[in-house]
Amino acid sequence: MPLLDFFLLSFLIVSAVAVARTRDLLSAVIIFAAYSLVMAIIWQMLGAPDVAITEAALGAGVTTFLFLATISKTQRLE
Amino acid sequence: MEVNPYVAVGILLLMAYVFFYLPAGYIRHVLIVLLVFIIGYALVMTVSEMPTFGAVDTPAHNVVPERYLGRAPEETGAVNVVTAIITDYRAFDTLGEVVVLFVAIVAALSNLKAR
Amino acid sequence: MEIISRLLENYYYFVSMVLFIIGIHTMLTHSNLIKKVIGMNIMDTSIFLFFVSIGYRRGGMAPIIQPGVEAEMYVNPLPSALILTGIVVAVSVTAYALSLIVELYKQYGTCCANEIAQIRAREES
Amino acid sequence: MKDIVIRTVCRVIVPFVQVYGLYVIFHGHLSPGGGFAGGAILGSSMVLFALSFHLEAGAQKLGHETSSYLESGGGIWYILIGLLGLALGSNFLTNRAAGLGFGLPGQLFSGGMIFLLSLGIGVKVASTMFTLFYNLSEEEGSGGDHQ
Repeated sequence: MPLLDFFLLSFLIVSAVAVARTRDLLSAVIIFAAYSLVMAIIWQMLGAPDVAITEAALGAGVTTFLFLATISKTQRLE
Repeated sequence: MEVNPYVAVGILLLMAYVFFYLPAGYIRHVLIVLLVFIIGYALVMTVSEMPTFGAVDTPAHNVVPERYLGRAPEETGAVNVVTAIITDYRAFDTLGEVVVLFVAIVAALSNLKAR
Repeated sequence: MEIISRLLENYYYFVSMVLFIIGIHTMLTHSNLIKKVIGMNIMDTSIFLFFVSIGYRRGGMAPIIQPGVEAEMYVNPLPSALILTGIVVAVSVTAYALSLIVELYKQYGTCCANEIAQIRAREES
Repeated sequence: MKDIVIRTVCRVIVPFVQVYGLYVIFHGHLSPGGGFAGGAILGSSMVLFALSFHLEAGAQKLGHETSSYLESGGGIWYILIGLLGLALGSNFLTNRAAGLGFGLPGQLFSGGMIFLLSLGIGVKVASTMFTLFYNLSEEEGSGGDHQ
């Protein structure tokens, strides 16, 4: 297993667990945006640059501000 | 590995019972952990029998990607093969996806503006 | 142990499996609805990672045709094209679920699924 | 939000983001990208404008009527280009096999109708994302008085 793959994949697992364990929803959404960005880097490494650029625009951008708009209209703490 | 079909139907029924009918509490938590262990066991068995990651002769590389990679520039004129697939070879699929976007926004607007 | 060596060989599949389990555990144990939607997104991305890593070929290039390169040198373009559809559908489903959550918060004043179930049981009785 | 730094930086940045989105849409058959990614970048630029100024200012730039027309028009544009292949004596949504191809592979005008289809998809995705964000973050009675 190459070293960069190991770091990125372990970052994915750690940030997924952190999303599940965080009580603050705003922190959870921001950690999820970082998760999506690392996922885009992994797809670039896997040879799928189309999926990487779409994930960086849709997953890390659009999903985050949809979640933020919802949290600003509902409660922030879980 | 052979999976008994009665076991599979039982897992699905357990999942539906836990997810829809069981109230929150101690028994629900125990059943959820049991369910997650069953799903994890099935996934481990599946992954351990998959073909090796990154191998040149995986079964996914059959005649269809060979055709797309070999003849996409002369048949569609696009150098990027992924764009050639989603807007030329499978353009009807993309039309369905446009309809999915339209249905999503119609559903969200009728939900938010209904009063 | 043969299974462990197979899992270490297929480490991308193993990581996508772990992410799927984390996502489904988040969906089943948390009662907050927004946290449930985030868990569903984690399950989505794990399945997308599984699909794209099936099409990978070691040392392969991105599927943009350059002259003089044989077809065996590129990775498989078909899972990328399918997953590109799946990402947009996932965003659509997320947007619809969030609009439902906003309406539920207007009706019941909370985002917790258990409290909503209690309020509905109290209203029915 | 009344921050002068954010307003000035967004006023400079938004045109470049939009030009990059159009580049990604029109070069979808030569480089990574395509309709979905470029449309998401265009919609994100409009959301950035609406967030940094006022939600009303974004609605003045792209109103509800215009947004719904763009959205329906993207889908109808896609179907019309599909029917063009049908009119030329071939199947629905074919371009180069129906005789619409022109140019050598690798040049900008080479993919037949691919970049027109990408334009339709991009306009539809951009207006969908902006409308979803606007309707999710709009306040109840005050007419979009955000923050």
